[in-house]
Amino acid sequence: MAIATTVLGRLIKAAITLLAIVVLNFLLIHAAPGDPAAVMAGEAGAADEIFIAQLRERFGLDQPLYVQLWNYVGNIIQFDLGYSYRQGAPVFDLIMERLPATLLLTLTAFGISLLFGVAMGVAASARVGRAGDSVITGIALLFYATPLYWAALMAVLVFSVWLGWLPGFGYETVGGGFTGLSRALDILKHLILPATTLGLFFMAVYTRMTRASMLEVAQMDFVKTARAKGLPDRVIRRRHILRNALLPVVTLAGLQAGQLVGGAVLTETVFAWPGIGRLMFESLQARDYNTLLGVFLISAAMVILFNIVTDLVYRLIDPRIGATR
Amino acid sequence: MSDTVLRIENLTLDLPSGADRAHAVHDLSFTLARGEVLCVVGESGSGKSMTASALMGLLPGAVTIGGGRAIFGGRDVLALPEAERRALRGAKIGMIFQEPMTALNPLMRIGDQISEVFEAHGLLTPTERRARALALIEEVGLPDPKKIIRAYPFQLSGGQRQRAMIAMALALEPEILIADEPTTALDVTTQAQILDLIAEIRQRHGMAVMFITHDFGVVAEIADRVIVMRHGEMVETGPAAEVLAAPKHDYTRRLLDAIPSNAVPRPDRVTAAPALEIRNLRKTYRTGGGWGRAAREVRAIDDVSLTIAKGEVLGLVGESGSGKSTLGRAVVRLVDPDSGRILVGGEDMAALDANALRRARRRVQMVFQDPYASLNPRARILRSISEGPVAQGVAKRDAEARARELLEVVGLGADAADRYPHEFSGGQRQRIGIARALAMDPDLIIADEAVSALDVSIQAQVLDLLRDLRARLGLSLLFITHDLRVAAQLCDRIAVMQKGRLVEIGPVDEVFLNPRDPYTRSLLDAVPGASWADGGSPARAEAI
Amino acid sequence: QEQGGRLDIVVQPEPPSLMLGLVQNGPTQMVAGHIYESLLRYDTDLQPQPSLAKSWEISEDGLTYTFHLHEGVTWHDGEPFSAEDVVFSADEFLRETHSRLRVSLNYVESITAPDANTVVFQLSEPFGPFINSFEAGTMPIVPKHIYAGTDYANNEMNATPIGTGPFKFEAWEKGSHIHLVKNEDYYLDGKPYLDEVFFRVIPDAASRAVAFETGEADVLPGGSIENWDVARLMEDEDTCSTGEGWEFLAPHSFMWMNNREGPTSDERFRQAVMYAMDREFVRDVVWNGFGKVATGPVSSRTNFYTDDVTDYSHDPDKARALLEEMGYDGEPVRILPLPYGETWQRWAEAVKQNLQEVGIEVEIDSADVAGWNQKTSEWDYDLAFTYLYQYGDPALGTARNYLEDQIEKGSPWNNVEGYRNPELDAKWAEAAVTLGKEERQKLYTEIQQEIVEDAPVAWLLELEFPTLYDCKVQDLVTTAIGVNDGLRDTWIKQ
Amino acid sequence: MSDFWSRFSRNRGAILGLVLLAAVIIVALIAPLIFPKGPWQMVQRPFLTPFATEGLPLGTDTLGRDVAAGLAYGARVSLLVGLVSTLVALAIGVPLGAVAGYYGGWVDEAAMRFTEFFQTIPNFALAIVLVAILEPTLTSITLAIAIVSWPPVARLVRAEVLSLSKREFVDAAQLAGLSNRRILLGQILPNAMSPIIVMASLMVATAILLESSLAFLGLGDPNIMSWGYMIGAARTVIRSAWWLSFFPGLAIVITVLALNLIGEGLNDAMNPHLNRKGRA
Ligand SMILES: Nc1ncnc2c1ncn2[C@@H]1O[C@H](COP(=O)(O)OP(=O)(O)OP(=O)(O)O)[C@@H](O)[C@H]1O
Ligand SMILES: Nc1ncnc2c1ncn2[C@@H]1O[C@H](COP(=O)(O)OP(=O)(O)OP(=O)(O)O)[C@@H](O)[C@H]1O
Ligand SMILES: [Mg+2]
Ligand SMILES: [Mg+2]
Ligand code: NI
Repeated sequence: MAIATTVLGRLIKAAITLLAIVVLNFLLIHAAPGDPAAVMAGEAGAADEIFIAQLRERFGLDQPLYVQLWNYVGNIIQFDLGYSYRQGAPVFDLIMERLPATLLLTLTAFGISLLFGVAMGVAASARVGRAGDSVITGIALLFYATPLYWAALMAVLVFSVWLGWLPGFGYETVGGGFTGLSRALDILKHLILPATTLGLFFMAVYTRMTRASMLEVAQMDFVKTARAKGLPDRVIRRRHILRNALLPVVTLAGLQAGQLVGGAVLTETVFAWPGIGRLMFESLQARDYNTLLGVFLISAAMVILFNIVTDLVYRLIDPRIGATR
Repeated sequence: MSDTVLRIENLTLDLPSGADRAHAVHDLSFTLARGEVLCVVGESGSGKSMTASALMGLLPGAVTIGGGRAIFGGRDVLALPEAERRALRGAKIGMIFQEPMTALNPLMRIGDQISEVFEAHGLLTPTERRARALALIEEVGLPDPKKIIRAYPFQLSGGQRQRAMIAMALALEPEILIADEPTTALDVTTQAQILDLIAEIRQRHGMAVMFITHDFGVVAEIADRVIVMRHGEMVETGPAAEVLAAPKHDYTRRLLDAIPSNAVPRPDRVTAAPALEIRNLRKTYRTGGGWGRAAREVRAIDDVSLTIAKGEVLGLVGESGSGKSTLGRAVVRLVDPDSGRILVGGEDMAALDANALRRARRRVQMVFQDPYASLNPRARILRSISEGPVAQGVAKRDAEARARELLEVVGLGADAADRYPHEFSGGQRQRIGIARALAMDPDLIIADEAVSALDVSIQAQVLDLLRDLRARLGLSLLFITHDLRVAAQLCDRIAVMQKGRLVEIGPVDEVFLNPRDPYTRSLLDAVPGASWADGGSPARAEAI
Repeated sequence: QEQGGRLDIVVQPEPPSLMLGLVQNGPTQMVAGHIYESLLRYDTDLQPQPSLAKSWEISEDGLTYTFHLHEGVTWHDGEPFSAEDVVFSADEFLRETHSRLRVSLNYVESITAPDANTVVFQLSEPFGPFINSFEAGTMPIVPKHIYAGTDYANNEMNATPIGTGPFKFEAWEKGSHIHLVKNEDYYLDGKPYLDEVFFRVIPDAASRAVAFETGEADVLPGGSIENWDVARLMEDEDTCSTGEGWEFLAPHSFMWMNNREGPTSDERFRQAVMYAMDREFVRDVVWNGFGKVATGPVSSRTNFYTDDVTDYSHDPDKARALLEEMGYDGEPVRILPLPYGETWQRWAEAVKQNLQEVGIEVEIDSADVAGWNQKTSEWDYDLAFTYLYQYGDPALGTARNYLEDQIEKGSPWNNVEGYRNPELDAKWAEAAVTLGKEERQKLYTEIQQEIVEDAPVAWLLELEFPTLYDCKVQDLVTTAIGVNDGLRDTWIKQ
Repeated sequence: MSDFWSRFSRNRGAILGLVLLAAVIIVALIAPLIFPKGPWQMVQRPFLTPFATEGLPLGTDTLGRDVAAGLAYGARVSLLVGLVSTLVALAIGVPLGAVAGYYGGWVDEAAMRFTEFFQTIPNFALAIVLVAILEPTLTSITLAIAIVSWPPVARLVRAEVLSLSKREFVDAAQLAGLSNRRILLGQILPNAMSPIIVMASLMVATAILLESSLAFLGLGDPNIMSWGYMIGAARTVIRSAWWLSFFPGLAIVITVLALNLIGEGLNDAMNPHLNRKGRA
């Protein structure tokens, strides 16, 4: 009950935030030089004023900005993301076509990074001050400091070109005609490189955070209590320290999972992954306003969604949250 | 002794280089007999906790065993390999810690935390563990065991948590129970209940108890034998009655002298004009409100009226959460009351605007409970003290000169002004806090638990200082405390609060000797060691 | 020729739409050029070849063009194709949507279909390059039964284009690939040979090279990878390459120089820029040896080219002397590179270095495609890189950049530099409607000589975009627009 | 202060970080002395391999420019962007967080909504859009990075101020009649400095990475030689000239690593109660 009302409250706040985002982004994007008509005229390799005027009219760009904004917001309120005149399709369809690929990539990367990150953090904290700790911390720092796109290029070079183990780009074998399980396997094969590269950075973040958090919790009084009970270190670490140490990691992870959904532009570009990060970048360059705004809106909605999910997860882990004391 | 369970021989614990001294504990030897309660007393930092940790094998990494043996069951527990030590922990030696708020895992149910003890030693099946946990919860007197077993620590009060801790320590009926200040953080009534519980359990299970405390009242209540420690060394040991009645060592004597005696002086009735008048004050806290959740309401002050005369010391007592601090903070408007009036020297504090309030503030100052937290760690003492007067318009040079003067007054020496808070001890810091309050030249000082955090010996110094200042400067004082003995020492009148209401107010002797309200009586009954102080104190005429 | 097989071609960037009648940018042409057809195709010497029209006649006076269409042609949805479709496309649809074609259509008085298989274009004046207007990107024939009387831009069928071409649209996974399949009912027996074609969308140039290396893609059309990779990939013996297929477009690169204001308004400054640039170095280093130093406004691959013009070979001293003469005061100029990848960026950097060597202060401006369009079409630049397609005839591709009546704020594909030379304008006009080949050549030679002297823009290179492909692919490039309409004849050696 | 240094210098990683960073800073400072011709000058044939040519230790790039010169000048840009964007982010985040945490109530609510708002937009995407709108110049890139990196600062400062303002020394200052502004500036913020400094050191690192990512996407300032630019420009030749992307990549790794090590060192030194056991 309490959870339901909190979620409802969050949703209402979220709606307001989203609306504000729509307006801000609308103004931002229209402040950029050039417009979709100019881009399309440019691409056509030839254009005259009739052509450009036609395009502007078709896109509704001939109207004053506030009218355009008013119309757009009006549409958004009715859950209509508008139409991409450039791509000749409703924005919602365009995004939905891409969203699954993005979710697959980012959630896998996120899962990998969280899993390995926490595991490495725990392992490092258990060996604190010894060689094992230094090795793990060193690796994490290196992952953290390596530019993502550089790692991506290297990964393609090594695993795809030199070793030929994994496909270097794309979402699945084009025209492979796979169905069912073999299709899933095929996608999985394509997923490995991009998901791992994308995950490296976050893995480093989680490793370091888990390690620090584990060490901090290990100093707490209740850990002493647990040791006084005669529990083995292993159990203490897992049951008492880890669970408490996970709380800040979960908070951060929730924030990042949401961010990831809208933000894997670099990975999607290098690996030719058909996700919405790329759609965003391409729409920006083409000044495909509606699509760009749509992507922003959807990814902001994802961020909010993930924040809510994080809160729920947090409640599961920490009984103190949401209880009336 | 024939049934000795534990024998410590020449235990030395080394501190890392750079610590304030070389050894946490030096050349300590003592024995613990079956069924006996051994109290270990001493000032903060004297090595009490380290001794206990060494026995449990839970020393912090920086502290190492420098030598000595601890014979338990024929073996030296200090030399055992980790696995065997672990087998002892919980099973043969149980331990309770000081801080009930943090000593339990906040994310685990109480029942699981108790069952875990059996699991750690590979005993019983899960269902049996649960049944035993339930029985233990019942045994330590927790209400509604079925509910408690499923509760999380945050749903329990401090006393209840401490009981849960005891249940854990008792689970495997250890031969030795080590209790490291298990009642220090609790209020008097709860403290008394826990002490009773430990005594009762000791009798029922016949275990040996090593009880660490710095409170001689507690010692008098439960100890069979006493060890007095100082700077890591044992300075005196013997049967409790003997040590309390006829301390041999100088240090012990000083510790005992520092304890406020229960003698209640008959104060001069003060009749001067009121320095502070509180009329029908109310304050209700509402928290957790918002989307769909019912707000929780706490009536922290419920229709309280009282006055303090010029030059009078009014003690405000009551158990934890009764609203004492809220009242004190409302007077200085750190808390905004819901209704009622606060008149300081006849001026209504609540009616002032921000600027007028800033000016009026100098008339009422506060000395805070925690000497560490109440000083800005990044500011020199001089700045901390002179900042207020400067803000009130005093010339900087004058304010600083006065600050140095005041440091002399509180017995610190003017050169303290140029140092940082972390370079002082707790007691010294508390004096600085008093100097800061005095610097504003107030009519009234509110001292909220101003001595609670201090060691008994330092506590005595600060109380002396306050008494002295009142005599010299004619200050009025609202003295908030939960320690009735301290209150008895200093105050002219006593006000007793319960659940936000003022249940009794009157001259200190009347309230203590003839409490009218049943709540006041129960508070007085709960004071540990009351009977000992009653019999042993030289000033027994007016004792409670 | 062998039947069957599949071909994977890289396309970049992803086309916004495949409806060739509405969108004519490069990627759209490359994909949709196999779905839609026009009346003619052009061989690599720019000679017209049959396509939907199996034969044609031009009247002596150059005013009447009669096309005889193939019989038995059907649209991909099964509807029969007829001359009515051609009339509808050229006279109604494209007049409204195709700005480049409008230039040619201005000379057309009427378009009629005397019978189902004949179309007649009646011109008002003889327009020399008119015969070059029947390529798929210039005059795509669209189905009348789908578009007549509808709002063309919002027609639902735009998403599933219907043409008469050798391949049919099958599927489009946005962000991944476009899938075309063989048109079994194609009107030429046995063609096409391929079963299916995948156009692969790979946004990063390095990844595109990798795709080719790993065999994911069989064809890298010109310009889809950076030049450095071209040389590297060509070392492989299974990799074939061709520079052909660009004759019709003949991309011709130059820098617009703002003739209206600033130092660039001075002819001597512009000539100094020409002398200052080391175009051979750029060709060899930045373009890896591909391309040819441009001598003037007309590409050597285009009709009516002449090299008998002022020679602007690299000569910093001459440049310095010219600057001295004009009294250049060191006012900085901005260079706007073309936002089409690293090559262009490097090129701008190299030019910047060249200009700095002769004492010109330079700053590189930056903009993405939209920003570039905005800046050039609003004339907010000093020097701006660009390249224009020549479409086989100076009247179609070249003239628009130099005519005074082509000065038009708002579009990047006209006289952006603001060059005004009324005398020449008259010559351009005359040359366009002159009938004889020699007469035209004479006029165009004069035009070229004079313009090169004025240096209204800084000509750079005749770009060459070699197309790389797996050697098993045969007959990939057979026409003057190469991969854009050539797959009809392509087959794979098994 | 002295104990801070002794704690900091006991951390070997932190010292290593300090040394590395100092090296990078020195190179950045003296770049014009070692390479007076600047990074853009085409000095030799393109694609000279490293360690092969006299005077060109790291070889030449696609246009025959000295890679070593590029690295040295790139250090200036990377450090500048990192530093300035962090300062700007602090200038936005610290006051906002401080005011929100100290005054609470609707001020807090409004400030946090505002912060949340910026956190809801995926930040790399926002940075891209901002740079595209403002057009890539050193200023716009720095600004865009600052704009996407301040929200965590605001949150951190708010949390710190919130907990510090519950401390009794703040009550004491209030009783002394100090104005809110003076309490906030003179009492609370100085005590919140250490976590802010630690965070700032990590932000500089992140900003350097962000700048290079933007440059990789072609959103760099074309007049300025930066490491990100070098990698972006060299990625197309990564196969034939690995060193062109390797050295700037390494430079980024080293700098970010150094900043991180320093950040961790600061963290340890400023939070003594978090000191690792076994290291003391
Ligand atoms: N983790 C630690 N690392 C280093 N020194 C420590 C540590 N814990 C305690 N000490 C030192 O060991 C000595 C003994 O401390 P101990 O905790 O035993 O005192 P105590 O008598 O229990 O005091 P209190 O009454 O304040 O609990 C002190 O000098 C203290 O500073
Ligand atoms: N800021 C606050 N918000 C909500 N409730 C509060 C707040 N401060 C105090 N309370 C509640 O008000 C009641 C009175 O608290 P107060 O601090 O005045 O008690 P106290 O008598 O000083 O106790 P102690 O002896 O433990 O210091 C308690 O129930 C407490 O939980
Ligand atoms: Mg202790
Ligand atoms: Mg209190
Ligand atoms: Ni210091």
